[in-house]
Amino acid sequence: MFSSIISPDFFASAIRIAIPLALAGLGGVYSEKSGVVNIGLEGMMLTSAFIAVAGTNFTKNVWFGILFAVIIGILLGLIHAIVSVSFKANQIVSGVAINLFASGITVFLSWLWFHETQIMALKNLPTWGFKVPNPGEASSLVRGLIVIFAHHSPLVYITLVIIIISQILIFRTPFGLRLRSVGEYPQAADTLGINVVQMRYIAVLISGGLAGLAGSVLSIEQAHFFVKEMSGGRGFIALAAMIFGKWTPFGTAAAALLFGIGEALAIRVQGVYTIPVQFINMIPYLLAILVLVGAIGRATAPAASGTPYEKEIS
Amino acid sequence: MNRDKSKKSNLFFSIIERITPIIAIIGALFIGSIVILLMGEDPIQVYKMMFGLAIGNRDGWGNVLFRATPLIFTGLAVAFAFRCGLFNIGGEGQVYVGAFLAAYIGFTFAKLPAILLIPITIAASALGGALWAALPGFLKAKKGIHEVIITIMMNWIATSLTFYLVLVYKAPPTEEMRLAGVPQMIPHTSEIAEAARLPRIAPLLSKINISFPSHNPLNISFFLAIIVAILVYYILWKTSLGYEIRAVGYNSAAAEYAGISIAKNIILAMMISGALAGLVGTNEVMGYKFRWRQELFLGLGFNGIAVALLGKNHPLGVVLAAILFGTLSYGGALVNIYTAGKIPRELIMVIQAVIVILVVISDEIIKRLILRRKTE
Amino acid sequence: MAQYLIEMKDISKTFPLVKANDKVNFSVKKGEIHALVGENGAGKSTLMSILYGLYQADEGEIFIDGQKTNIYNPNIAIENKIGMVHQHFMLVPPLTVAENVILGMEPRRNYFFIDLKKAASDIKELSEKYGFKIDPWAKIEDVSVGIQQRVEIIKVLYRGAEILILDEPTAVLTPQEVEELFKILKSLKGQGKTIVFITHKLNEVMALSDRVTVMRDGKMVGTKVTSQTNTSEIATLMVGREVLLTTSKAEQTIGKTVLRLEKVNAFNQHKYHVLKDISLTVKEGQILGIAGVEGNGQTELVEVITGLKPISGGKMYLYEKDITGLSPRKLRELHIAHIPEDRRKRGFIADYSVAENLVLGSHYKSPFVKGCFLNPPEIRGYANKLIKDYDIRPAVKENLLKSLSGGNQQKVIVARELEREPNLLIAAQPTRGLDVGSIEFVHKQILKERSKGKAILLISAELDEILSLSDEIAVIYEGKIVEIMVNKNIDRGKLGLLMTGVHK
Amino acid sequence: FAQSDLTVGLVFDIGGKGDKSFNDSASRGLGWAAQDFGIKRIELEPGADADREVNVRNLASIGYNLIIGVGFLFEDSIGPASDDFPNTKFAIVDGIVLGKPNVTSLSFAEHEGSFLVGMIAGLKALQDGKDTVGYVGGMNVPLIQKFEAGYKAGVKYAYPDCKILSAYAGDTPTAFADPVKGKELALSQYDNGAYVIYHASGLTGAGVYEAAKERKRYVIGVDSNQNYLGHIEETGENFGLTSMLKQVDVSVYLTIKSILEGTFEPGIRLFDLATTVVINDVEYNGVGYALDNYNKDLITDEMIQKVEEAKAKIIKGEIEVPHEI
Ligand SMILES: Nc1ncnc2c1ncn2[C@@H]1O[C@H](COP(=O)(O)OP(=O)(O)OP(=O)(O)O)[C@@H](O)[C@H]1O
Ligand SMILES: Nc1ncnc2c1ncn2[C@@H]1O[C@H](COP(=O)(O)OP(=O)(O)OP(=O)(O)O)[C@@H](O)[C@H]1O
Ligand SMILES: [Mg+2]
Ligand SMILES: [Mg+2]
Repeated sequence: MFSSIISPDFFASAIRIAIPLALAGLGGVYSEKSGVVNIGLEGMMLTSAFIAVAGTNFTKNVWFGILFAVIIGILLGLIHAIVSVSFKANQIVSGVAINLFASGITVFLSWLWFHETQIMALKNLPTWGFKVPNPGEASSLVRGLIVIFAHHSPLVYITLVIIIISQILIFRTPFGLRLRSVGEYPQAADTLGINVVQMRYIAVLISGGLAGLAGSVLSIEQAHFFVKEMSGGRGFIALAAMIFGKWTPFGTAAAALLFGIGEALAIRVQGVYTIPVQFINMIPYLLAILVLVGAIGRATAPAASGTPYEKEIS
Repeated sequence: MNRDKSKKSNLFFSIIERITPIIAIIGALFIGSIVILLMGEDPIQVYKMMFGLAIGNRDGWGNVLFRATPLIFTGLAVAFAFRCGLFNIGGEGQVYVGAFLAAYIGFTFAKLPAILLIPITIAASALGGALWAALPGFLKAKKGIHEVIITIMMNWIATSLTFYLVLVYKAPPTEEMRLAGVPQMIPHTSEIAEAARLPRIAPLLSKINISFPSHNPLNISFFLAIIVAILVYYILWKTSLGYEIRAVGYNSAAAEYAGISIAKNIILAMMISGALAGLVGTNEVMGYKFRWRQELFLGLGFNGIAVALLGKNHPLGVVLAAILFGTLSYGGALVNIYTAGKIPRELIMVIQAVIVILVVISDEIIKRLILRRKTE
Repeated sequence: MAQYLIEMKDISKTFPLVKANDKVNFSVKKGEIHALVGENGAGKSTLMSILYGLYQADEGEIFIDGQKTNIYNPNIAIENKIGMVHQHFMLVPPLTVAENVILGMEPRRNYFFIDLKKAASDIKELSEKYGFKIDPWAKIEDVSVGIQQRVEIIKVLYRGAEILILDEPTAVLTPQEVEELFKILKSLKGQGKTIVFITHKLNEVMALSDRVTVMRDGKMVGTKVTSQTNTSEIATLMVGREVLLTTSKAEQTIGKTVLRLEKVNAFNQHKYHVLKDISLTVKEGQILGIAGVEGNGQTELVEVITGLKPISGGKMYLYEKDITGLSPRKLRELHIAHIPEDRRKRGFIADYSVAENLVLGSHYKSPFVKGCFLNPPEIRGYANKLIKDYDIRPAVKENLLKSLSGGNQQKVIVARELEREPNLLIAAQPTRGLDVGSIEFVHKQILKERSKGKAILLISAELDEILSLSDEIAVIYEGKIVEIMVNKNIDRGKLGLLMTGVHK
Repeated sequence: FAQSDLTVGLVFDIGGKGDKSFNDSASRGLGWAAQDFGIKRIELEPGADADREVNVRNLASIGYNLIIGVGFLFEDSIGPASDDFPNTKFAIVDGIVLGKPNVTSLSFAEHEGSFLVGMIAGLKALQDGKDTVGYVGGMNVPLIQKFEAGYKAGVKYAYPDCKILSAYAGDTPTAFADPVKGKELALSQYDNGAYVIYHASGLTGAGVYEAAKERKRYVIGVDSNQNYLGHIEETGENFGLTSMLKQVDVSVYLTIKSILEGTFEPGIRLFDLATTVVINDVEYNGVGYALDNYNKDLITDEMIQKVEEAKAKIIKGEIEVPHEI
């Protein structure tokens, strides 16, 4: 019974579910590594999900839709940066405001432009990948791997590339070193001529862009629809994945995958066992708590995360 | 080190500082009016309609305060935890569980007299929230696991758990439904006993000859919320418990040094915060629909965050912010109706968000102005 | 060539609420070591931060080698070969030594990647040239303060600095480390580098500098050639009155044993054995000084005695009563007072008022509470009394603690702890970073307790402080007490050697 | 057409306009009435739960003659409001408000319609030699379980050995508006062998359609005719096998008409297979299944014949369709 649940499709499903979480979580990593908490990921995802569909429908081209989504994510990132970096407002407040704003503006614009609060995307992304060979031609292992890895839309592979690039960027390049120093000890970075404010702006804008991409994955790639509140808390789960992944791109992606596995499991276990479905729906969240309590233990955020940088305080 | 002690300009700026939210609200309404103008409507008309209907009459006031009540509870919950350095994002789940426990007690112990049942039910709603917040508090205190993740996870678990329970304790079909041969299709619990219900304001006012629309949902829970807000103020600033909780929030290392138990205070603060959120049950369950139904609570926990922040994590601020949000929410619904759907309610959400952003920005602007003035 | 390498003219800088620099004139000659002294908050760090481009002066001009230069950010300073070692180390703890050194001017490989190998070998080369022993791959959070100090200097040299500014570089070093630092500085001078050196220690001024500039209250009060002045003249210039530079200690009769530690062991969070079989006693009327290089277990020793850290073995007794494993609160109730070493971290709650901080730790006890409510009149009255008795300035009990100067913050802590009628006073680095006036005050208070017959455990990295106050001295090295001796005719050099692990 | 001065207010359920199913169906009925009778109409989407009551009451006090609440959540707002506004007529879709002279409760035999589409699913699987079909529900509430019960009975009736997979999208109203989840649920069922999936999940079903087109398997829509959603333009293929029609549109239209004609009746008005109505020359049942150009090549005459036979039996009471699982 269990082997029928844990099949190649299962892992493919887990990967799909993990993609938006990983992207948004990565956005969280950039932002927090620079010392800015971004709780507005949720709202950035939601707004971008809407813009992706709207843009696709206006331009009749999905790639433009995705581009607009990323741009909107970056713009919301800019707002977050202005409010919390330049104006040194509480970063959580700013994020909460962005979430509130997103809930309103998406429905508002949807109503204004389309007279509906949910809109269908007119175009969709292609699915790339090999055909599964006939049973005779390949071993079941090969077929399994193909199912897991080779049948996704371009965005899935783009995400994988982004994850790898991010890991390298943050831990192997001058930019990454500066980013981390700004998030750990901005005063120190400042004394070495690193522009703290500028680094934080860049990081928060990247964060917004990634959340925007995550939003477009939801609406354009996965749902083919924009529905109000469709981010459905994924921005927060992405934050959890980030903390879980100890603020590293690989860790965050792995944590996102774990959530993906949890949810894929919840989807597949339904109806198989006689457990009430409500308890099955708890699986991903219980899993997360258990893993946090058991294996991972104390994780430490970048030291300056959450605090505005002030050279001169009163 | 020439400290400027010009008292006069201090007073002027401290007044400005206090009223920044008002300036921000005006700014946000101004931005909103541009949007309304772009939509081809008259902003003055719209605002007149919104505030005129929302707070221009008793029914409006009642509705506004009714909507403010749960936000006061969840806002206080967030603010209280904040004072201990904790970010309780789990208000949503704590509301569900607290309200469910209240409903459960309310319909299970129907035989008890009101004088007993009402306090027990209120206590149950607080207890439910407190219990639900205890685990994140415990894990934070003992394991250092970030409370934000755990409270988020607990929200989803609460959603599923209460939903399972509501199907278990689903209301039976009414007599009429049974006669008509239709089953109960709605996932809500049975109604709580009469003795567990909080009185509405309308009949109370009519006893002293003040006319108040009888259908108005405002109930005693609002006053409970005000009392709780005052209580929170006293706990935080006038008791040694509050002194300790805030000390942990400001600087836990120093608190520990001074013999204050960090773990104890974190768990306690989380539980009190959860209890405050759970008290939403008094309004929605004990005073309004008399049963647990999930839709009643959607979004209250999250809006509490905005309310707390807007109210600067101070009980008085929370109450005022909640009333503001209540006004906008009720006024928005009315504008939607009276413009025949042309102005969507979501515009109001946008305005709410802009208010929050402007409040925090104007804080900083004012601060800079004051500093410039003081050092000149 | 201009007469001065650096000339700062009429520099003024106002911070919110404070005029930190008021028309300061300051000049440095090429190749000299120039000391800059002044009380806490006199504006020394601010002046140097302006030179380094961290802050912009509101008024005034800077000339480097006669050239008027606008240093609007540290990059300009670095371009002009100015480097600064800050009062609070500007090192990122989770990063490695190498990463910290190259931060901001990273060597690259393939345009995109950091060339850490090259960085490490450059650092090795530099540190060998100046006789440092530094592992480029070590993480900052794992190395001692002394090493961190050197990393800071390497950082500056790596950037090719010709002018080095050091802000209180000796505050956290052992005498040996200070000596080594001085050697390094002298050799740097020998290579033609110019050094500005901020300190509170006048003997260091005398030992090292060519000239000395004194600041008070944001103003420059004078520059002297070191060989033509003396410590008391400088001290008087700094404070505006005469100060006692030596503390006189009365004879004292020793009483009962107050604190006794018996083979105490402890581990830190990285499971590292930080306290090894510590045994010691402190008696009434006695000051036991713990001498040692920072990072050898002093912090943990204090945390263990105050209940902030659990022990893994051994026993602790107070008046022969077992106090092992008691909570911080219980121990405080047994009248153990504690002046913490890291006052910013543990000493106070910056966002609480002076009054609230004065009752911190007693806030739950009568008369400061009635039932579960605080008792504001009592707290206010108490605060007023302490502010007066301990001369806390400004004398406004409602002020937030964070608005006080470092010296006054320390006074609040001292007042709070001494007023608790301690049986045992643990004073950890009680005068770190304080100016001479404040040091004098704190030392007087500690001696007053001693003459009242209290037991005092003094932990200090300042050998002079230990030597001038203690009755007995215990030397701690790598978590072990290596020697306990009576403070009579102790040879400084020998003590220093013991502190660095060299036996007898 | 006749110009009438009747004013009708319609307040949507969670999900709102554009859900391509339930709410859109109600809106469509209002649209027909506007066209045919020239009534004045307003459509509102409530936000917070308390907005339902506010909307209903305010529309009544402004003077709207008929107020329609879409969804069972209106039970406790329409109930009390109807007492305070005795001259206003109210209609509630899916909810039951009894004992009020001015409230009509529009109720549907979803299980019967689901039975028929269940049969179509079973017959299709049987015809193509497959052994599994699936069901995706929205929020796991008794009302939606009713769809599942009828569907399962229908599948078993047509194809007793068929395996039936079943899953729900969640426990909150968002379960009706989570196409991402819907798609994953459907993919998992298709990958586990489901040949046809019936969804009763509002917008979540949009994801089921996505999955169907991706896996090239069949899907059955709900409430409105959703067959077109299964059409792939590029290839011309259709995977929308059929849709279970729940004629909320018809019920709304008829309620308005009854007021105009003075035949408004309080109490429960049940729309089931036996209900037949003709509106603008088109005949409708209370519930049913959709046949159109999109699916005419997918369903054989033989299948239709079997389904119609069963339909007749249900109407006669020879087949009892369960409404609980
Ligand atoms: N970043 C800042 N923002 C606001 N005020 C500051 C800042 N830095 C210093 N000050 C103020 O400027 C004054 C001078 O401070 P500065 O740090 O230059 O003193 P200092 O002479 O270095 O003192 P210390 O001996 O304690 O190091 C102080 O009163 C302090 O309150
Ligand atoms: N950023 C700042 N804003 C306001 N006041 C500051 C700031 N930095 C320092 N000060 C104040 O400047 C004065 C001197 O502080 P400084 O940072 O030089 O160290 P300190 O207080 O002497 O502590 P230390 O023991 O670490 O030397 C103190 O009054 C301190 O409170
Ligand atoms: Mg200084
Ligand atoms: Mg200092």
